[in-house]
Amino acid sequence: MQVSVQEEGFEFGARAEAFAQANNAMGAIVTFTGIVRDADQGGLVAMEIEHYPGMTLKALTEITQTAMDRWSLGDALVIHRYGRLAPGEQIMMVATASRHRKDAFEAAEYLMDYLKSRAPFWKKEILDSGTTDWVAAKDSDEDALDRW
Amino acid sequence: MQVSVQEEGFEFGARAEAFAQANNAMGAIVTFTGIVRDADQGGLVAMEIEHYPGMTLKALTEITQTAMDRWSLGDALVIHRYGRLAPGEQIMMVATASRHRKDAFEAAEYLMDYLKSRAPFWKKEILDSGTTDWVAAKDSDEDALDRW
Amino acid sequence: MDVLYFAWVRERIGLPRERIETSATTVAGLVEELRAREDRYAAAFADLSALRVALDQELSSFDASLQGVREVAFFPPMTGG
Amino acid sequence: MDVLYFAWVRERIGLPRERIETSATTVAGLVEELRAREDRYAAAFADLSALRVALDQELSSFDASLQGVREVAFFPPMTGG
Repeated sequence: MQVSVQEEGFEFGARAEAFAQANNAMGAIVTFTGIVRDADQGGLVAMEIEHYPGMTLKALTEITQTAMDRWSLGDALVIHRYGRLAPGEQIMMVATASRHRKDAFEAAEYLMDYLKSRAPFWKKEILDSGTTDWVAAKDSDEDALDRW
Repeated sequence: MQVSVQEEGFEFGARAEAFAQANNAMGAIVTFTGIVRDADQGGLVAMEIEHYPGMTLKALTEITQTAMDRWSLGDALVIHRYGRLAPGEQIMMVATASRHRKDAFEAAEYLMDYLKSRAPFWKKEILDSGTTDWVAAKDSDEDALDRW
Repeated sequence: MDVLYFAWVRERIGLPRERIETSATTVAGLVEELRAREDRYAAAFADLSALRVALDQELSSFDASLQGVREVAFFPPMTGG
Repeated sequence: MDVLYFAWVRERIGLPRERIETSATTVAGLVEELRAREDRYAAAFADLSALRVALDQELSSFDASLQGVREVAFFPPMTGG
């Protein structure tokens, strides 16, 4: 199990490859990567991600451990960045390895649903108009937790 | 949309990175990779994957196009190998890009469920005992299609 | 028409493809003809529930018509992914 | 105890953390004290349904007890991933 909260970027492809190689007895590898995309109204200059340093790693570790306990996983990886990110930059990734594709998929979706709504990160959009907007939590993200 | 049926190996990490970069306006990237794993009883020397050359690319293309039509995807990628593979080698991968993680996940699961049961590949396990076993289709794989 | 066999169907019959002249009008009729040929065909087609068929490279069914069909393929359930 | 604010709660109150001596026994009691302090606190805590609270870095609720708690954090619903 690998969990990282970091300001610096990470190489998604290289991390995904290393994870797949390390778990090549497993059969099924799922990855998810989140990328900073433009604001709905356009004009995004940067995304600032604030977090709660004392709590973040602990929360991510608990979420990941719960996934490891609940599904039959060989390994799980979570990386989440904070700080100022440009459009197109990778914000975070998760990866799961299992003998069964269903477990690998479900665990990755679980991790994403919990990272969205239960890990202490807050996103702020910096727009070229000079305005800034805190991204509002979506009801659909809260509702997604009902599945688990 | 990228679909490939090939004997040679592919670099999962490099392909995943290139796919994520090419779709970095999308927000959500999901990948799945299948790896040759040992037989349930152990002793796997190789996995031989037979396919139906005239039909395979057409079937994969239809499955992928259906996913593109059904979910809101920026792009989708499918690579599937045939021939003789050693344990630990990557057999196939799919990747999906969407503005929404739910679409990216569902489309990737749909692709996997259909590749499992509707693409003309057949796996044979070569064991160190000298015996060979055609991998039997699982009822659970057929049942997985009911979801869609 | 061309008839193709894959996986253990190919192994049981002992060849990957052959050219067959048939007056059968459905896949089921063709299967009956093949079964009557030799034991290895009878063995390969013993249990149709364990087989799938494709007509001109599209999955089809055993009650489908062979009219206009140029290529028939028989194989076990697929195990890709 | 230490009280921490994040995201727009931090911006509205104008500071990221402060040390507070309180006799409140629940989070809701602490919120009442803070609201009574100044308008910026009243504004930040106007709608509790838009806020979340963590006690000693674990998500909690507004009716939770403050007994033994060393760190309280207030923030909007999280938007990770």
